[in-house]
Amino acid sequence: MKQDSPAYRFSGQGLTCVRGERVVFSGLDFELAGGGALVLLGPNGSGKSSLLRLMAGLLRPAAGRMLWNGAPVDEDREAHGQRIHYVGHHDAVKPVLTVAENLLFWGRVHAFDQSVGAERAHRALDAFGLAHLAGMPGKLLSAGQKRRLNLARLLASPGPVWLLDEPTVALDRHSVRVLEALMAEHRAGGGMVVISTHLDVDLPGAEELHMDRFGAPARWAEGMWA
Amino acid sequence: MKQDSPAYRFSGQGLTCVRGERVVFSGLDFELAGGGALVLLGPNGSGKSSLLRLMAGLLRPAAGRMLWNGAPVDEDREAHGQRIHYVGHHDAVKPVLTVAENLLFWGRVHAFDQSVGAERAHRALDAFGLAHLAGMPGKLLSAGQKRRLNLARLLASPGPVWLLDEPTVALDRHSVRVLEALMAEHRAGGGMVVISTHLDVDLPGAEELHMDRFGAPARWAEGMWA
Amino acid sequence: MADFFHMGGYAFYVWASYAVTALVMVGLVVASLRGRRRTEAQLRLLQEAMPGGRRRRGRDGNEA
Amino acid sequence: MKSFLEIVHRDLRLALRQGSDSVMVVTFFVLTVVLFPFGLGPEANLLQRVSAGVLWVTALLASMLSLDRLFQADYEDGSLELLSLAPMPLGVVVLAKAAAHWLTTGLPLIVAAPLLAVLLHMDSAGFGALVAAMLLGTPSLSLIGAMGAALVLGARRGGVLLSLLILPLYIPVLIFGVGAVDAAIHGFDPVPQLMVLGGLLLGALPLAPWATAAGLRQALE
Amino acid sequence: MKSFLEIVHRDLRLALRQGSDSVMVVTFFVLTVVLFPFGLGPEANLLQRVSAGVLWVTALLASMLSLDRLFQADYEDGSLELLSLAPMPLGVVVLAKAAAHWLTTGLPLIVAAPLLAVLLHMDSAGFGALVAAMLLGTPSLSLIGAMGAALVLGARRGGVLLSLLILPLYIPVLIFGVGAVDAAIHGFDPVPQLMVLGGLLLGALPLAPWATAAGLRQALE
Amino acid sequence: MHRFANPAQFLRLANVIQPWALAVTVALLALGLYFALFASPADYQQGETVRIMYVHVPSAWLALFIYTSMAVASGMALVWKHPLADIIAKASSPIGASFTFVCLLTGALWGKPMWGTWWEWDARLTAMLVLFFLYLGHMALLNAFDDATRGQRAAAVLALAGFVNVPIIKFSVDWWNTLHQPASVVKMGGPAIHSSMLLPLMLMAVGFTTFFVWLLLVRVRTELAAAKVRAMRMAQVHEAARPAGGAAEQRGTV
Ligand code: HEM
Ligand SMILES: Nc1ncnc2c1ncn2[C@@H]1O[C@H](COP(=O)(O)OP(=O)(O)OP(=O)(O)O)[C@@H](O)[C@H]1O
Ligand SMILES: Nc1ncnc2c1ncn2[C@@H]1O[C@H](COP(=O)(O)OP(=O)(O)OP(=O)(O)O)[C@@H](O)[C@H]1O
Ligand SMILES: [Mg+2]
Ligand SMILES: [Mg+2]
Repeated sequence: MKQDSPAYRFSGQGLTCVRGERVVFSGLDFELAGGGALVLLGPNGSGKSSLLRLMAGLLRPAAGRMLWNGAPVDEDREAHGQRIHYVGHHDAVKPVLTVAENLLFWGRVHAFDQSVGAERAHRALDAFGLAHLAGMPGKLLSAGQKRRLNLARLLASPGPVWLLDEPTVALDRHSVRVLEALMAEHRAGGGMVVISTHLDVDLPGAEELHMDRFGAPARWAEGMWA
Repeated sequence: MKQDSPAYRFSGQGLTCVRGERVVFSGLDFELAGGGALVLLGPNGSGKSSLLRLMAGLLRPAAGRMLWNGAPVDEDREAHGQRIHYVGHHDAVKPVLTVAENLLFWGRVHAFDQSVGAERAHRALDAFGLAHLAGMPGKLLSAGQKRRLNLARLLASPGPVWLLDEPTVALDRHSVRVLEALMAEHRAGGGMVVISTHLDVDLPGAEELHMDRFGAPARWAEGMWA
Repeated sequence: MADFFHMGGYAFYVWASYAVTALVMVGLVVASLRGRRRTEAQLRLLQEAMPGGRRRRGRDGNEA
Repeated sequence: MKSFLEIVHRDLRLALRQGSDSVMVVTFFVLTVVLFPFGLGPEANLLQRVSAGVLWVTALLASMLSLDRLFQADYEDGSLELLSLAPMPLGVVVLAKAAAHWLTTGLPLIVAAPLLAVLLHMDSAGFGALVAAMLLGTPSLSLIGAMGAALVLGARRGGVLLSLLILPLYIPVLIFGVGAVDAAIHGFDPVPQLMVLGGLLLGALPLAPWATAAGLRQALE
Repeated sequence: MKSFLEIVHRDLRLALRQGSDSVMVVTFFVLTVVLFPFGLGPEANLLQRVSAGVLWVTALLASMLSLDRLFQADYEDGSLELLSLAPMPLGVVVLAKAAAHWLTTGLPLIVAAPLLAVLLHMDSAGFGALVAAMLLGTPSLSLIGAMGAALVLGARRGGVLLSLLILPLYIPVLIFGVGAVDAAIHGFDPVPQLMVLGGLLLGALPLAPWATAAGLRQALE
Repeated sequence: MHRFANPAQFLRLANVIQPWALAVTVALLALGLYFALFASPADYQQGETVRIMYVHVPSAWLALFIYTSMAVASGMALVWKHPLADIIAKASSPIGASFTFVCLLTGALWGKPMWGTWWEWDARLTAMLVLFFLYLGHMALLNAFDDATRGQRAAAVLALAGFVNVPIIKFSVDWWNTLHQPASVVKMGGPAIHSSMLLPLMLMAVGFTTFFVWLLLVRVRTELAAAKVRAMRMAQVHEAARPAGGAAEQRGTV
């Protein structure tokens, strides 16, 4: 899990997010360096998921900009795609592909210029206690197993930024602990982690971002014309 | 939230559930009186959701029976439908209907012989902090807001039995507390609550049902021919 | 003999009918037997992997 | 009854708000019918002979196009579960949804049909029979289609599978629908064929909701 | 390029594992063609004249039906999000998915078409032109259909009626497809029509993936 | 009712029937082919093509018979939730589809010399084509779901709904006036066909039926094994669902 260049910097300045004619948050700044972690907190609808999608590049900011090592992120979306790992609410597990096939596909697509060996994928499965299910079709997995398979993508191909939207949903306590250990290891290797959660997740030294500070709850009609 | 007749009894005897081709649990009994609560506990796949669906009448038991005040439940499915409120994994929120329209529809369908006023629905929205979103289309809600809208159905029309399948998923802490208070009030009024969860939910005096005790993991082949 | 194969000028139609029928029937047999062999091989593999599975096998009378 | 209207009302509102479905169905209908003269050449005589058949086949296909989503959206977002738990027979829910489907797709087709008949140079003697036959026939299509839609609920390639299942069952409606129009055009009495269409509808009205409800129950298990 | 093949490979594998996708589309094709003799009556002469039109309309319908869910499964299970974040242009993803779709449905349709032509008593002079026209035309249908599928996905988020704009785009393919076959049947040279079909394909090849990608971005916002 | 629900009991019965069915099939088909091709006369109208009848008609009958038994099995599966009935229906439909296909193809091969056309949109022919689609739809529906039982239920409803087609095929020649031959064997007042033709026809028909029985038993056996494979896989996943931390960990989740 060692990152070759630990001197990453990922930051956003004055970010505003508008969804469905409504300003979700505005004037939000963040700053992350290699090894750093950010925990997004806030009540429902405060924009945690929105910020993560913004960081991933699935949404575009209505105002403000995001920089990677000082260069605007949207200049080269493909390079950004390769840097990040996004784990959203959906598990992207194909019911008819086996566990190993599911993982290998995402590994290959994500790291297209490097060869993702079956061996690396196997280690990723092993980390989440799925190795012995490698040949099982995805449809037979339980909710928690699917979630673990989705998280195994993080290890199957390298990517310095992990964007995790409520990753602990459906996980039992043991798996939560495994995830915590992996995040620590990732950060020790120079990676960074952004995570949203309603629960207690152990992330030593993580910065907290309270989303409700940037909210504009009353402005949903006017927001559009701001 | 006052129930007119607090002398309800809801019980199940020797329930067996078969899903797919597998016995999920067998020989399960439960007994609930007005004001009571039952917490379903157990690992992933132990059959918590299945038992709730059985209680709701979405699944039929392969063996055993359920009684309401001594009379078999499946004799009058419509009456049973009116007694229960089932909250499952899906939120049943239509993206193009507004929050108020979504709620009113379910209120009217559920309590078809009583008129569910807009006023009662409004109070239900208010209880979950959604009143200011009443005119917003469902597609703009965040995960937690949808879940709260789904829970608001509980208050929009009366029904003594609440069947809640992991209702706290996606809720922020404040909303969890609101839900706890509402459950207490419902029970005080003579209602009953059955809830499945992986988390700590505060339900004073609730009975616990450990689903893994009724599992039949080794009985795979015979189960089908039982 | 040649007469027999000639079928009064309708050789193609008659023999094609019998050929089609034979082909389909043989195809069915082959497909069914292969399917059975494959499934039973899978079952054996699984039963070997699963302790306790073997014990049950005899009672279900699976082998025949 | 109140719940029935409530569901019809909701489904109509959904259809209107998200648009597309009925507009798409009618567009498809118009487009295909307009296309035929290209395929056949513009001879009025030939067009006239195929007009009843073309109109009916196209109407069949058009109503089928919109069917595969009949229960799908409600199934996926959990509404169907709740509807099946509502204090009314599931058959009533089915009937309400089929009624809404017919109002948003069958009815517009019927309105469009006489216009298209003119385009195909259909003898005006057939217009009355055409509208009457469609009025009696398209509700059956919606009902039979609902049954198919319930069967394929949750299947992997719902759309195509659905058509595979219901097209064979549509054939009687097609035969008698075309028969009624052709009879009227050739100066015969179309009433016997219309009676058969009505009979089919009367048969489908209790049977299809029952079978559909059974299919939905299986899907929700 | 490697990722392109990777996606095509995955989609083919999905199609094969989920079983009989292509079989189903072909069956639908056959079934719909079978409907026409019911509607038009069994006269060989009449069937022969409509055969080219019927085959094309049906092929269009078969491809439309199977396309409308092209991105749906990936959208619902979150795969589409991840694919759009993959380090390659979204247009390439679209092209790969359209290619896989064509291989599993368009190609079998082309194989089945001559058989159905026999059922409809088409003049054998038209067979060559039919296959050639379908080879050039069905990829355009897949590309245009992919665009429609993307717009339908995005429509949930607003611009509903956009999906309607797609239907008329099919018309040129249909007109020239039918034209080529008819020309060959009547002893004319079908090459000009085939050239137009080729031109349409060349036009769709860069434009459709671009528009589709835009639609998908919209859907994912 | 549930006596044969136990697979052990069913398999014991199958073990007895299966070798006999195979032996009878081989004998009848050999004898039937001899009579059909050598020891029966050509028809005075149809000439040698009448020999097509000995495969065409048995496969048509078998196709109808299989669909009927499939519908019966489906009804039992729906009413009594009898798992064996589901399996029988599932094992039948590919066989039925194959024989429908044979009937269609041999019919076409007979039609070309007799009617001068491979295909005609005649009521019986079309209804037979619809039967073929019903078989295909049944097979497709069975395999269209991730959950096997869900597919079986849906397919059972379809099999029952599609049964209306069987009487249509049988009586289409009487209800509509068609090109196709009316019934000459199975009809009121006894068969109107010469015994020299009736004998090979009957030999082949019975032979086809025993062939079906034998094949059905093979396929049912396969399906039983497949159900067990699925169950064991499921059990394996279920076992694996408990994390490495052990059971104590799980209970702590509360
Ligand atoms: C594709 C074309 C054809 C199809 C789908 C077809 C279908 C059938 C079916 C379903 C039956 C069984 C009906 C029953 O059990 O009552 C049947 C019987 C029969 N067919 Fe055909 N047929 C075709 C062509 C022909 C042709 C061309 C001939 C001869 C000229 C023919 C001669 C017969 C005869 C003699 C019987 C036996 C009738 C009886 O004894 O009940 N068929 N066919
Ligand atoms: N697809 C969408 N289109 C338009 N607006 C949306 C969309 N999804 C969410 N919103 C709006 O954006 C706001 C922020 O939503 P978001 O999902 O980011 O919240 P969240 O902090 O993740 O909440 P939760 O804790 O419930 O997951 C919400 O108020 C919601 O109304
Ligand atoms: N639709 C279904 N069809 C067939 N089997 C199912 C279905 N849903 C669940 N099962 C099986 O039934 C068993 C019990 O599932 P259930 O959803 O009741 O578990 P649960 O206790 O709610 O688990 P979780 O904590 O993951 O929600 C599981 O082993 C699962 O494999
Ligand atoms: Mg969120
Ligand atoms: Mg559950």
